[in-house]
Amino acid sequence: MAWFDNGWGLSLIVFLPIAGALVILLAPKKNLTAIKSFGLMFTALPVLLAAVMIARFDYGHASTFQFGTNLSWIASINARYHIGIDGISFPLLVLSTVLTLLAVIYTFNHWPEPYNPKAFMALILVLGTAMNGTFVALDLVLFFVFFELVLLPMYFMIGIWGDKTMMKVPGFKIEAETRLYAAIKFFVFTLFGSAFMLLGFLALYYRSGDFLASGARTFDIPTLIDLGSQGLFTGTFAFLVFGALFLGFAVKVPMWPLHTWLPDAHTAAPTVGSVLLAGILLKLGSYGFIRISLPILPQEAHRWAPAIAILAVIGIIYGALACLAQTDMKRLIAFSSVGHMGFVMLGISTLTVVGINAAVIGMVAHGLITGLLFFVAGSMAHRYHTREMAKLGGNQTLMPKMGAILSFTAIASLGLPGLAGFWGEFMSLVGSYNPAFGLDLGVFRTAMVFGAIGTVLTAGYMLWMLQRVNLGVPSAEWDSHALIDTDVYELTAWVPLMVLIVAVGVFPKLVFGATNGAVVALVAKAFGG
Amino acid sequence: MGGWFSEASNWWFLLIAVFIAFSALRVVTATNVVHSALFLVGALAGTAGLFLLLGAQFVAWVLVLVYIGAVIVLFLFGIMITRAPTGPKVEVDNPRRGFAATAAILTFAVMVYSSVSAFGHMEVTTVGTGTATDLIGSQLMGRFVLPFEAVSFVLLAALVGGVTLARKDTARDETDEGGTA
Amino acid sequence: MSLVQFLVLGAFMFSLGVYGLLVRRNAVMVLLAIELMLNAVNLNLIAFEAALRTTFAGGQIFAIFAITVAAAEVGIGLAIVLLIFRNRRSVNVDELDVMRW
Amino acid sequence: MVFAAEEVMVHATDGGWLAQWAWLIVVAPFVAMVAIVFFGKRMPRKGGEVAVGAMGFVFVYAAALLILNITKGVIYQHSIQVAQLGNVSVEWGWVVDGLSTMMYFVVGILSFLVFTYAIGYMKGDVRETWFFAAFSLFVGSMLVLVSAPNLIQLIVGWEGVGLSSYLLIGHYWEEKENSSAGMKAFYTNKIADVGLIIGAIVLGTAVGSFRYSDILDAAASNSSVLVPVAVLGGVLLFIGAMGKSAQFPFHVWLPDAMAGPTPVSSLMHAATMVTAGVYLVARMYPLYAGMASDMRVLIVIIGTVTLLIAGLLAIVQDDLKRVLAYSTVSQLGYMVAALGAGGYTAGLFHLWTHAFFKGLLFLTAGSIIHAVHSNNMSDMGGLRKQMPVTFWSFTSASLALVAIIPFAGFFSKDEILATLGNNGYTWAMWIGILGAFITAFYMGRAMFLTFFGSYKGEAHVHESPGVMAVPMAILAVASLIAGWVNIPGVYEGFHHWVTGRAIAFPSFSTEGFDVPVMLTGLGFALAGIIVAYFVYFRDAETQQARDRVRIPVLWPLLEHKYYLDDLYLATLINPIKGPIARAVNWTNSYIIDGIVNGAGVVARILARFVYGDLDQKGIDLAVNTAAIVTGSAGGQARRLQTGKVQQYAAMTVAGAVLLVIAIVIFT
Amino acid sequence: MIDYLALAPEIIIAATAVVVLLADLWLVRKYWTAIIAVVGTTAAAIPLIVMAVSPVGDRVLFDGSYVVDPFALVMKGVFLMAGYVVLLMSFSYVESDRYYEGEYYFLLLVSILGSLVLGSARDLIGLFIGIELVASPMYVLAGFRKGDLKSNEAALKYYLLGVLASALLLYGSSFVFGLTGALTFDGIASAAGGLVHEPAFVMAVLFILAGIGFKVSAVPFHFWAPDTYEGAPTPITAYLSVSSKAAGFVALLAVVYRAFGPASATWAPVVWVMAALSMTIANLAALKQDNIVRMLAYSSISHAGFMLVPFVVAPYVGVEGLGNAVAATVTYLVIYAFMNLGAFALVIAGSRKSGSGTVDGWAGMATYAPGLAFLGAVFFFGLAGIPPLAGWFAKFVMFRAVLTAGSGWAVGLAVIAALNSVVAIYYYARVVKAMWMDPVPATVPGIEVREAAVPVPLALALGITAAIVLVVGAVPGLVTFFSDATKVLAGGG
Repeated sequence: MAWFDNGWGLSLIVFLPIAGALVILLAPKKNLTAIKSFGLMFTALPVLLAAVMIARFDYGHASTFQFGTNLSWIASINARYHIGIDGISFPLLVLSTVLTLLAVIYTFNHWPEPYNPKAFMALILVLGTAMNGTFVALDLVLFFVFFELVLLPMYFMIGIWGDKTMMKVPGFKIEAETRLYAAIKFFVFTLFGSAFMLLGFLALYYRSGDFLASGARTFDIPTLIDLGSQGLFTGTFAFLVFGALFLGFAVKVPMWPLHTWLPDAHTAAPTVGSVLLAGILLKLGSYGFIRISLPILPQEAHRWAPAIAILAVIGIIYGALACLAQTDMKRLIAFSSVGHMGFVMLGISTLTVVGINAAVIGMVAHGLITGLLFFVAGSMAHRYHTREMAKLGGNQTLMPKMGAILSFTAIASLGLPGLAGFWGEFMSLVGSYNPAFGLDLGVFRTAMVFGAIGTVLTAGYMLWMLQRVNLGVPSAEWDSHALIDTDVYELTAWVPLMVLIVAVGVFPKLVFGATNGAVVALVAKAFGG
Repeated sequence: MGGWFSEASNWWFLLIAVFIAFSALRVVTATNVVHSALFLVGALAGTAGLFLLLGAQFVAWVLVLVYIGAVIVLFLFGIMITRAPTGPKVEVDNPRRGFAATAAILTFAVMVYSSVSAFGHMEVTTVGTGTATDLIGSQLMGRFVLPFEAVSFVLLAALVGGVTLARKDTARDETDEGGTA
Repeated sequence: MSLVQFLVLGAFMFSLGVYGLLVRRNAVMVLLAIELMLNAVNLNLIAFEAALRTTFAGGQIFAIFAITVAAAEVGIGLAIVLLIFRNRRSVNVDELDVMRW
Repeated sequence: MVFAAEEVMVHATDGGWLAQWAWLIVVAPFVAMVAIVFFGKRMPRKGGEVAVGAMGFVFVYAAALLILNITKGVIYQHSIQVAQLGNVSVEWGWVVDGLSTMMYFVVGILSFLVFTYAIGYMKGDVRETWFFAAFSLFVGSMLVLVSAPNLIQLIVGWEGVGLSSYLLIGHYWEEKENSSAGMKAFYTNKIADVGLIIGAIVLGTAVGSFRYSDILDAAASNSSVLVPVAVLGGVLLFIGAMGKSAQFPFHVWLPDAMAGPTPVSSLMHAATMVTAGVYLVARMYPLYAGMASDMRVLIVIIGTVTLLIAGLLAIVQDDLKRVLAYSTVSQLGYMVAALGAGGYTAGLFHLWTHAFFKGLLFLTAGSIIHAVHSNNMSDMGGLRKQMPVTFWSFTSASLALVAIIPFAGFFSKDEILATLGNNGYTWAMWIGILGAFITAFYMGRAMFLTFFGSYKGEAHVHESPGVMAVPMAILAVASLIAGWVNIPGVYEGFHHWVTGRAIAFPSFSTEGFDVPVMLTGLGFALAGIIVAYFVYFRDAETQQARDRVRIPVLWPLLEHKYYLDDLYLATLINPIKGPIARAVNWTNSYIIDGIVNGAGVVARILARFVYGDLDQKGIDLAVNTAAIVTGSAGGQARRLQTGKVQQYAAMTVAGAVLLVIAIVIFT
Repeated sequence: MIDYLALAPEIIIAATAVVVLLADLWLVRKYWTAIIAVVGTTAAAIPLIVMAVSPVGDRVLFDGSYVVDPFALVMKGVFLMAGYVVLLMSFSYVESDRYYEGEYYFLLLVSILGSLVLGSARDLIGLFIGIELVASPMYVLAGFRKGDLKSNEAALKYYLLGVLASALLLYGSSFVFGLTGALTFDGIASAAGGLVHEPAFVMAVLFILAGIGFKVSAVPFHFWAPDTYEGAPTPITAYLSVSSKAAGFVALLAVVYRAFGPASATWAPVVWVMAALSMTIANLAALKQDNIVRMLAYSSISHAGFMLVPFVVAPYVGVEGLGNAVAATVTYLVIYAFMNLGAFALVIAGSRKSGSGTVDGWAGMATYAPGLAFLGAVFFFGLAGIPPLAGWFAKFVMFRAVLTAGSGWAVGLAVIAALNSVVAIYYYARVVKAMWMDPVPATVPGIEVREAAVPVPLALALGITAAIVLVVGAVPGLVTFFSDATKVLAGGG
């Protein structure tokens, strides 16, 4: 299995999907079976490979990058094809492979309008490559490319298959189709952030030259981490660089107040789009913080941490309140992401082992739970042809299975102990109770209290949503409709998620087992334990 | 300054310069196209004179031949063909005269200022020590042969292009004619 | 003779050329103004040559090229003017604003 | 393989296989739940039988554990590490010691009986299967809570019971009120849980471990790390306890919780779940007894206030279940007050007895409601003939609640009063005694209005089927004898059961009979009944004279004391059941409830502001405005392109020249 | 003795031009002229390759006034490929309308010849002649749609401003000559150091920059571009926006780095201003365009701005930095060239099918021409610089080069560039959005037009450019391999 451990395994996981996309583009437009089977094949294989990795991963040395390789890519700028996974990126990689597969399965009988399986499937696969790639990239340029590669497919997904209803664009006279507004908004926001992120990367690249013995500049993340952990990047330079990276990642997370693209994008996107958007794409930002910002610029991370914590908490409360104001089920779920990612960022901002572990498991949990929520919301909208909670209600009676799954997920989403969502929230609170040495206790403990209050509000809107959607007596207008309960594709896509939610909740070591070692090393290296 | 007038050549220069300046001014102010064309001839001729004064006989004659011999004729043809209107000044100039003047004066100021600051001290050597034409010839055929050949292509292109554009198309272009004017 | 006097004269011609280029309505007149500008350059070149006397007579050579090219340009210019006149029955540069913004 | 859970045997004072396999009783209900979810629909009893089976197992095993504890005494604690974050360790495990065995037994026996009862009660219900699944989920969570060796697992169970309570209160979610009641319960608890969670974090972080054993060790050994946060942590945990145990002002959710099916009210909102708070305080007792002792007075105050207010509220309710609900709150107040006063045993003892008789009271109430199809006492009356079993069970339970010797309640309540008195909370003792009177009064009222006088309802009344009657009968007996396990001077077993704990703490020997207190308490209780008799029984009597002879004992006495009647009415009853009670009720529904509901409304309004104004009109608008500005700037930019070639030329020349000037000047 | 191999490409192209002209007189089948032109262009590439692999280093001719170094080789290669693609695009376009095919290809070849000359010219005369050679055929070709008023107007505007630019260039050159007494760049460079603060020198340099700035259409010398692009035949527009712009940049690179290298303090600030203005103004103006060609015109102006960005580091960095700057501009130029050619080829194809050249006219093209719609995404998002399309790397090296200099000015310009690259998304995405997400308008022609196959040469042009855009995006090394060679221009290794 040497070939497997020396980069081929990872490379396959990353590039199989996009290869599949090409194959599908060649496949005849009419031949639905071919498209389906190719899609399935090229997303299932990565999952299998990931499974092999779960078996072969050296958990004892979770902090070292494994299954990696380091080849020349763009010689003239010393950008290399350097990939590898450690305990932090590993769970996220697995999550992204799995979610992509499930998304493909779900699509099989949920082709969004306009009907064009070929293009849609291809886009999902391209997304798969982009997401997997971001998690394995160990070179800033490589990371940047994958990070940006996400944009196009998502732009088209939202723009072509998105929500066709008209909406009043705040500030403009005109009305626009939601999908178009959301698509370009998502695009421009992310690009705005990543443009500055790129400047930050380049700044690091140049500064690295001053410190490396060879004098050769590098985009290599591990090398930069070594430099950073020696405290070499300092002063205004480092401050600005961190700011640039912050812009790039914070938009993606998204952190308040850069979040406004999120509700529109999530709401407008087709179901699968929302699932992947919420499930994986948001994680790219927070992952960037953990993988790049923190270890490379520890002092700056320390300087910025309180600000991040405050923004995170604002996000938690703010997102929850915004949810309470929603009448659109999907939009409510979308806004809930703001809050949940707020907990993730709160965990990161503590710069502690507990906090960062919490952030990672928070990401995984949010990926599973919110992904599932969007699945269910999508299927319901698919059946009811509306997402207005006022119109719904009594879903539990009309579609018991669907209702039960929705309830389960919503309850998981409000962070019920024993389910995946709890650990991220609880542990990030634990982390923020005693943050890294030297951080202002006042700020972080206040943050903890507000975060805890946030959990109450979360419970508030989630149960409220259940009451409005699931409970009560169904309105008469549905009598005429023949509402079929969950079909086999949906269950195939959802049951694994539910199982994982419970599994991670009951046995969090599934994630912590991998992350802890890496996080401990990271914190020890960057912040001296 | 006194010394300046002591040189005979300066008087020649003054004479020609005034003539050039006047005709140049008329070129851009005359209301009649033909007039301004003829004034251009004057300006060019004056310039040729200065060339002689500066001992560039070859170039001087080139100027005379090429311009007064060819270009101006071309111009006059052009003027005739286009029957360009002649009449009160308002017709001839566009209303942006003020702005144009400012731009021109600015340009002039900049040029003069920099010329003086850079070459205030320099003298030009005059006739007698003129450049031998054979030097020019050898240079053109030697070091500058490539531009020389290239220019021939410029001229060829200009010729072909000019003909293509200017020539009145055959019947197949009726629509073009129809679609305009 | 000092070099400056020629340069000033050249500058004067050039500026007049600029003025003409900017204000003349009649395309042909605009071309005339341009000739004026190019001519000014020639004067400069010859004057510099006279001041420097380079071994390769750079100024004069350059002037010759300038003249030749200028001639070619005029040819093209007039052809375009002719074309426009044929299509519009007018050579008023000012009216040519079909395309803007 | 890293995913293998590492076992951490904290310390095991014997226990043998019985203790080592005790985790089975925690898992059994969950297994049952899963089984019911998947196969329940296809079973004859819709999964009920599975649930009952599981509960039977739990009961038997718990009983075995209890016996083990009684006979040999067991202190066993087993933890399994399921996650390691730096120095924070997350563990699942189970504790088998005095306190937990007692709780296991209470949960076990009541679950078994109530489930059996529910088989009959829920027969033909809209969602029988769903009901039993959720109900099993509750028992499981409750056992997780009770068996927890650390605060994290406690929180897990804690929220778990909260969830199942939400699900079951909202069981009939077709009506919005019911689902709202469920949400209200969940929110109220969730808010209190903020305290619990933060408290857990505070203590756990200070000690460096979330295990009770470590925290309590630190508390007992006065460790310096714990000192600074002990009181804070104690208060925070207690806030959590207040929520779950419906202490003032968090009690508001419990009465609404009666929207759920009666077995739910019986098992969760009377016998077990609501006592979780009490259990928590008892579990953390060494902390409260030692370092955090400064705050115990607070606990006492909360407890007494609660018992008084809730008691008064119980008087004016017409809904039988609400009477019982408020009574539950009031009784929980007794327990809390007792614990606060240092009556570790007393509090737990009352928990124990209360579980039986209050559970039974709800079962009987259920059986009545089942028969009458109404919760309101105004629709009942004179049921004792048609429903003898119910009647006698109710009587037995009521007497226990009212604390009439020799019924169970008498011993526990008396011990509480004694404890309060002997530990210097005399004022609290008197409130307790007053509470005893109130208790007696409203129970009497309930009794008379329900079983005496004439039947006022429409539905055809019938005794409940055996499957319901038998559990009631069993519990009726229990309500009588449950108190005998801790008779001062006679047999003080209970005290020894529950004090068998891993951590040594200042143990309070059970209080001996404090005769005056006992008599006073008893007296007030009787007084309460008598007053109730005069007020309500006579009301009934005026309509049905023959009812009078049914109480020959009291009859002449009452007849002679008749002239006191107006006096009672004027001086005692009317004020109490009139202004005061109504005032309290008003305060409750308009101030405290108002705050709770108000909070919701405020949140809603705030939300609308945040979303509508801040998010949409604020941030989004800002962003889009930027876009608009850019766009219009574009509009301006292209105005440069006038289409006039000479203007282009002019700008070109000007550009060049101006640049020259600029550079010449600036460099 | 003249090294004819060094001049072979120019000679071949020149010969081809003449042959085309003659062939036009005799041949009846006019398209043969096109084929001859294509063959000639291809043939001209052979000596380039020979020289590239030959051990002989730089070939210096005519006392250093004409140099064939790696820079020249690479740029000539680019010119030939660009010209090749333009020829392919012209094929069907010229056929479709009534054109003087022979003259058309002749003039095009002459212009290509001019760009080849520019690639090697290292003295002022060569520079001037080269520029004129590139430009004067274009004056004619811009007006080649003789019946079309727009075309006439385009020609005149281009001509007048072009001549003005030449005049400025000449005037500046004359002063440079007067100040340094030299015509070759190296000769000028040796004297330039001492002249940095000489007003006359400043004027001369800036007039030359203005003259060249016109060719690269950088603000404020860009005004001709939108109108001419819109009016001229589309293949010519493509040529103007790519080859002629590239020629301008080659001239600019050679002049500022070779001739005025020591005087970077003089021109760097000017370039800073030009870059900032070009990016910003052009981007803003592009937001409001409905005509796709006109939008592309503004886009090409803003790209010129991006390409100018690396120049500003010159005063702050050493040879390596300069080399990076050159390489960055060249890299950008090459990638931009193919993206833009592709875009224009797409415009030709798209306009045929949709019968419209406006954004709204292209709405819903994905429904009847998915292939074109896909290419549209490739080219327009490529121009926007979104990975994985080649454009990202162009932007990337640009940022990389400008950040070499730690100076605040450079960083400031980088930030401006970053913001502009975000603004640019709006108008690029607008076209793609129209093609993919909007309903088909009523104006589209009938099925037979819509579904008509794209002519083979055009398809070939589209294929080549698209392939390059996609591959280079994934493997940028393909470009850097060449662009790194051009560092020599900065005097570096």
